[in-house]
Amino acid sequence: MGAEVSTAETEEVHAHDDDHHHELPFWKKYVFSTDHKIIGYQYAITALIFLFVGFYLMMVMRWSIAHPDKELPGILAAFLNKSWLNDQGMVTGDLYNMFGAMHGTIMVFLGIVPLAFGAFGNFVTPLQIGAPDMAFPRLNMASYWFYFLGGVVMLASFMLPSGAAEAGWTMYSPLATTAQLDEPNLWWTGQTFWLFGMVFLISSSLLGAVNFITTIINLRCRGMTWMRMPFFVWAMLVTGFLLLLAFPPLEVAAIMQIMDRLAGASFFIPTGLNFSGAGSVDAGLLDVAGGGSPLLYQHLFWFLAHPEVYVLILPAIAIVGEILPNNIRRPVWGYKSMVYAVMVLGFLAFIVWAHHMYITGMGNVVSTFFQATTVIISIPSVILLTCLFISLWGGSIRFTVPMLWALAFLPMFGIGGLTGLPLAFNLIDLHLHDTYYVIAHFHYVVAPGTIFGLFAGIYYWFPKATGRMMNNTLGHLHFWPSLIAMNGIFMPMFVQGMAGFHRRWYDGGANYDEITSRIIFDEGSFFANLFKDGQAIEMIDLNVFMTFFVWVLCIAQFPFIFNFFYSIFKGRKADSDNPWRATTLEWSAPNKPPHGNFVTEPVAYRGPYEYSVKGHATDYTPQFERGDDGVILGEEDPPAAAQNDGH
Amino acid sequence: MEYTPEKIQEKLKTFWRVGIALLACTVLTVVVAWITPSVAVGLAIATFKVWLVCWFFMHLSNEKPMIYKVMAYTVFFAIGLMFLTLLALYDPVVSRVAH
Amino acid sequence: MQTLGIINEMLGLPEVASEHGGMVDHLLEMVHWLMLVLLIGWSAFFVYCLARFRTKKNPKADYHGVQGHASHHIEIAVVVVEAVLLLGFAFPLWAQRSTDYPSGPDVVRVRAVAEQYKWTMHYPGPDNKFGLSKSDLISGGNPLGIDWEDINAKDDFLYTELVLPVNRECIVTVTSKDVIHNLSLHPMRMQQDAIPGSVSDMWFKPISTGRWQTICGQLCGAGHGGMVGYMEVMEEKDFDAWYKENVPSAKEEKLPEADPEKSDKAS
Amino acid sequence: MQIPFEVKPRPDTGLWNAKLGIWLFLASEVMLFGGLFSGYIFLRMGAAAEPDYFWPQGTLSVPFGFINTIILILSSVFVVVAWLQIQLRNFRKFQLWMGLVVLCAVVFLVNKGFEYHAKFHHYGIKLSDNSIVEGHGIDDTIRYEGINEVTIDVARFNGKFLNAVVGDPPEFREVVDGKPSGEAFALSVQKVRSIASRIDDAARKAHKVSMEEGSKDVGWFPAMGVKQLILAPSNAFAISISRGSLRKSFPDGAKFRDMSLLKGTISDKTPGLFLHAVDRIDLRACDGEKPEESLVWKYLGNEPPHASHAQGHDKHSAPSISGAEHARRAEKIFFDAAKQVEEEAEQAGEEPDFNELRNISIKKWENPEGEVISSEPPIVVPWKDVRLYSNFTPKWNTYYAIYFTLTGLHGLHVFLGAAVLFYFGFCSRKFYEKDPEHFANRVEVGGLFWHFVDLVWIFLFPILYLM
Repeated sequence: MGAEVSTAETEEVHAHDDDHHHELPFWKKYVFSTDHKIIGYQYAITALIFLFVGFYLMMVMRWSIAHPDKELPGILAAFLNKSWLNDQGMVTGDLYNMFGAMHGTIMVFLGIVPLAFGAFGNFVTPLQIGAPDMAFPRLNMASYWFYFLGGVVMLASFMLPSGAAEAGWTMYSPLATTAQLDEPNLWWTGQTFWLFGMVFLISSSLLGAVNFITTIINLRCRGMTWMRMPFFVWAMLVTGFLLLLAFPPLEVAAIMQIMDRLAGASFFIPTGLNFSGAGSVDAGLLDVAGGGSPLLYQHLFWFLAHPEVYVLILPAIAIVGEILPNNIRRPVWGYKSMVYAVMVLGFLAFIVWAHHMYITGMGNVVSTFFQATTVIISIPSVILLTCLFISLWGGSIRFTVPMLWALAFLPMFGIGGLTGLPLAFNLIDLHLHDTYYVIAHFHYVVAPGTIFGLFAGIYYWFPKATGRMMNNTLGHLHFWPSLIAMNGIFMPMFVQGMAGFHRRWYDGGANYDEITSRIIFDEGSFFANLFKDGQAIEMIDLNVFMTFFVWVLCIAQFPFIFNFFYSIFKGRKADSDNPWRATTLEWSAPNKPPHGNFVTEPVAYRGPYEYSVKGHATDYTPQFERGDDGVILGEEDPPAAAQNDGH
Repeated sequence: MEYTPEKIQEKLKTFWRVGIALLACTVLTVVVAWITPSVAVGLAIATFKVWLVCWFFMHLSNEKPMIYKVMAYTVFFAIGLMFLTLLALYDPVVSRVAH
Repeated sequence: MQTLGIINEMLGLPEVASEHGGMVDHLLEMVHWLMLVLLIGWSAFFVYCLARFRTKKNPKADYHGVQGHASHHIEIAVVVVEAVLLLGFAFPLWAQRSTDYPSGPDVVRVRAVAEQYKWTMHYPGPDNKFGLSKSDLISGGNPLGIDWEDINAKDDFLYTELVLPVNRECIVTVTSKDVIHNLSLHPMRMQQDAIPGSVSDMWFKPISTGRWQTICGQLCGAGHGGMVGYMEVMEEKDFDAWYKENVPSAKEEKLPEADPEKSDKAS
Repeated sequence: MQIPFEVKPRPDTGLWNAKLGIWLFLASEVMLFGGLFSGYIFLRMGAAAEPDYFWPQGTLSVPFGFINTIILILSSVFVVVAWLQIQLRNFRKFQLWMGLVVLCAVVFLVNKGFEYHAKFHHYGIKLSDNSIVEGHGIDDTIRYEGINEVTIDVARFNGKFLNAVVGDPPEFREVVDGKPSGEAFALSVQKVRSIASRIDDAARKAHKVSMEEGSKDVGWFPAMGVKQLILAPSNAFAISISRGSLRKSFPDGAKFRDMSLLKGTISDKTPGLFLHAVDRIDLRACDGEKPEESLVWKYLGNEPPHASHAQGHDKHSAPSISGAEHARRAEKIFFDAAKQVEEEAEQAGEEPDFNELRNISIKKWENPEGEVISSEPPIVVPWKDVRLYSNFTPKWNTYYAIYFTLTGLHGLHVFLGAAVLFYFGFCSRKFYEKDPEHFANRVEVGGLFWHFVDLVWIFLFPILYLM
């Protein structure tokens, strides 16, 4: 029985589908749905909206960095409270800090994690393991609504008189504890809202993680042994564990900071804090007991926030790991080493956190330990990337739009990963910490890295979710400018960072003229003539260059937005349930999978990436294509020969 | 797992015995704390009590390998969090001052 | 070494002005070379594959792909290089930073105290001992809350800039009055968080004179971007002259009781 | 659609979904409480390094904690017994045991409530020399007189300070260029808004005119608006308010939480913070070598000069002797003991160690005749010598902060766990009859959670109550 046959079969059944199920009311079907696919779409839409909100915040910040002495353009100023600008309509330090903090928070906790883990995880995981739904559908719905609530709280904080939180996305105490203390009601401050928002988001992630892990462990279909799971599922399993165990300490930190702010405790406040009055707090000694430790917060925070980095990146690697073999028409190289690498990564991610704290002054033992683990964790990352690169060899590469994003992900993530290496070394970090070098490093990992992976995923699974393909030309129009703009934004940051530009300067360094006015291209040189009428180009001029590309990146997203909505309704219909000729189980379900996902009970007969198997009629042998029928639940991998010679 | 009435009666006895052991340990903790405020002894007794609860009440004496794996992984990191954080407190270039 | 250093120069690394900074730069350039080699290797392989194995050129994919063990060797090589960098450079260098503190009368000591949004430098005077400071003594006239009654405080003085002599070991003790700040000295390749409630030392030996801006490297509020400080490294004799000039004058020292109001004005 | 392995275990893992799920959830709970314990250790170790701060050991009532431990352990036994009754398909007995579990939870929480209540009504004052007095019956009324200028923050003004005014609130006039001008008006939030918008409009007009004329002298932007208003009352007035509800108090003024700043002087009638019954003195962190020079002795026994202070605290003091007499007795006993320590040390040839003596409960003091001084002296601490005062809430020190956080979070778990178990016990009959095996699974899951709640307490009891 070939894939084509099963496709025809499923379509036939699909037609009857609506008769079997009684129609649920709209709000139950699309709003308070327990169906993992609908919840996935909800996550996707909400997260995409938040990604654009985060992007907008970044545009305002980049404007302020590049043109600290110019009025914010009306198109950006239109969306914000005018009273946050100064009397010339320029961005203030307060506004910059607020947007900086919320950009980080929104991008990480409301944008990327929900899109990567919430949306793709929810939509793809049960389909790929042949499960009818998640293990706990109602819990799944609860996670989404906790997330939604968290997002609402975060957004609502912009409406408060104090504005949103403004102590950096890391919310280091004592700044975060003492910020906005001049409000009459401390409950109604952005800082407090941030903390409560985080408690909701963390609860959402915890429930989600429990659900994912249970689903993956317990709901795999017949024949879906561990080593037959697609790499995506493995990555979701590890990501689930990262969320499950790393988030609670941050929840603790958030609760403690809430106690500090609202109950007057001093968990993170040392004795004798004395404000000169330049800050927002009244001058003089702070009226608290003291005796706490600001470092405790940092430990609890980074215990989450380092694994969080892998939560951000693993789903993207996993998506690329699905798209790559499909478009090179051969199995991914070193599947097993990738699985082990991702497990090692999941383990090590928990014990490297203090490398974010080298500058707090660290003793020899601790520093040695964390430097060593940090360097060691680069090895599984290198293995993952190398396996993906080597997979290309011997393939027959199709340059579809999802493949373009996936391919671009590889070098971008490579740059991001490699530039993490110097930061692992304590002494070098003392020079580079909190400079733009670090900003460039982690943005290469998550912006051109993860976000490219997520775009790849959207283009790839779009036909499964909607039954229609996204437009190819618009896809190219989206991809190429995005690729160029991303590099235009982040590449110069390495240079700035090495030169000593620090992050979180709302004026882009105008005050630090000694550092920022260093000349890169002399007066009258080629580039000087080209860009600045012959005047020497200084380090600080790179800010203008980068901000230009931010606008390019912004414009490059319009084809995507249009394409997304246009294709849902008017896109070209997918030619079958398996338009990419892929091998994993989700492609055996009908497009727009019904409640319960599969028409016939799915069975996995072989490994996930059996492309170009010798002697097979087509160049792909799906997992669900009937073969050696001896597989039963829980049986170990049949020998490779049995897998390949099924036909 | 099949639960025959005999097995259940047996279990019932075990549970009550464990309960009594727990109560005894609680008394012991208080007595020991009264004699010497030793943190180590107090925590040792508490750990033993926790083991009793886990082993018998939470059926860890007879659980599936998957659960053991998950919990071992978790406990390892929980201890790692406490130990490494403490290590960072004790091994600092930073020193705490009396303002 | 000079030729290897070109990668740092291209990336815009500022000149180094401390003794250990050279080693930091050296480590940095080695890591960057490693990264560059890997990046070029990967990219070359990547581009070659994309060209060589595109569908048009290679319509039939190969199930097995790469058969050799080249990747293993490369991975092992990377591990070895990383291990060398770690064991050979990073560990010993930090051990030196964190344990081998210089001592003796020649060591220059400064307390750098941060607040929103400025730095105040507290020099111990000729006795090389800092006077006590208490947060409840802080007032407009006594920004660090120094207990001027304290015997060690008699010869202390405050200054707005970090002034250091060249070629002498310096220990800068960093702390903060309010929130976390960070004293970032890029020419010295040094950065240290100023954490309220804690004091943290950093030490280095300036090897060239000059005047630089110091950066606050940790978000400390709305005025963070403007928290510019200055650091000046002087010739030793200039420094000694400057030091003497700033110590509360010899006359006052001979007085039975130093007037706190007057020593206060040293700042 | 049926989710597989909801009831029967999956053959290869041997687990049904909810069992795996609850263990994963417990794993995250382990990390949650692990993080809190880590915070506890960090704070306690940090406190040990802090010279003027002592980890308050043994301040909680051990019998209370002991009883609660027993109750939780019993409930843990009951819950497994209840689960076994379900395995025997004996729903009535199951309900009985489950009822006992829920009862235990309620008793536990009520106990906790009493404990919290006691802490909320016990106060501590930290004096400026770091000595500490603890006791009952606080009065932190502070009175400002001769208030003749009020600065208010337009955006934040909430009018609360008017409630504190002694007598009728006066009328106010705006202060322009240092002089009161315009009509007198009764102050309210609306009034402030209208004044602000009037000034705002004027500025806008001036700006418009200046723009038309081409000069840029008058800058205006919607954001600027009016930030502060200075007002003068028609006649100087006085306020009387609890110091704790002020944002900040200065010798020459009071700042309210809405940033309203009232300029006046502290009345002689409220010279300081009054604690009616001091039951413990802690001089361990006291500055200076000699505990007998502490400020505590200077202020102990002082009676407040105004009547309002003494009201309602009669039960704490025997009416026969005055506060000063209590204080004199307490002092004498303290110095006698100090002398004894000194003599003993001299005989042994060692340095005298006053540390034990410095942390002492007044209730336990006996005079040489063996008579127990059970009544507690009052104290009035002048505001300038109050460093911190609070009831025993998270604000008082990091110990109470972690105590309330840990037990509060644990209490929340008890509450939620009990609610779920109550639901199983008394609202799930139908579900049990439909699918008893599935129901037994649910009970097992609920029980696992309950055991976890119990074992968290097993750690909390020694680290908070005993050590």
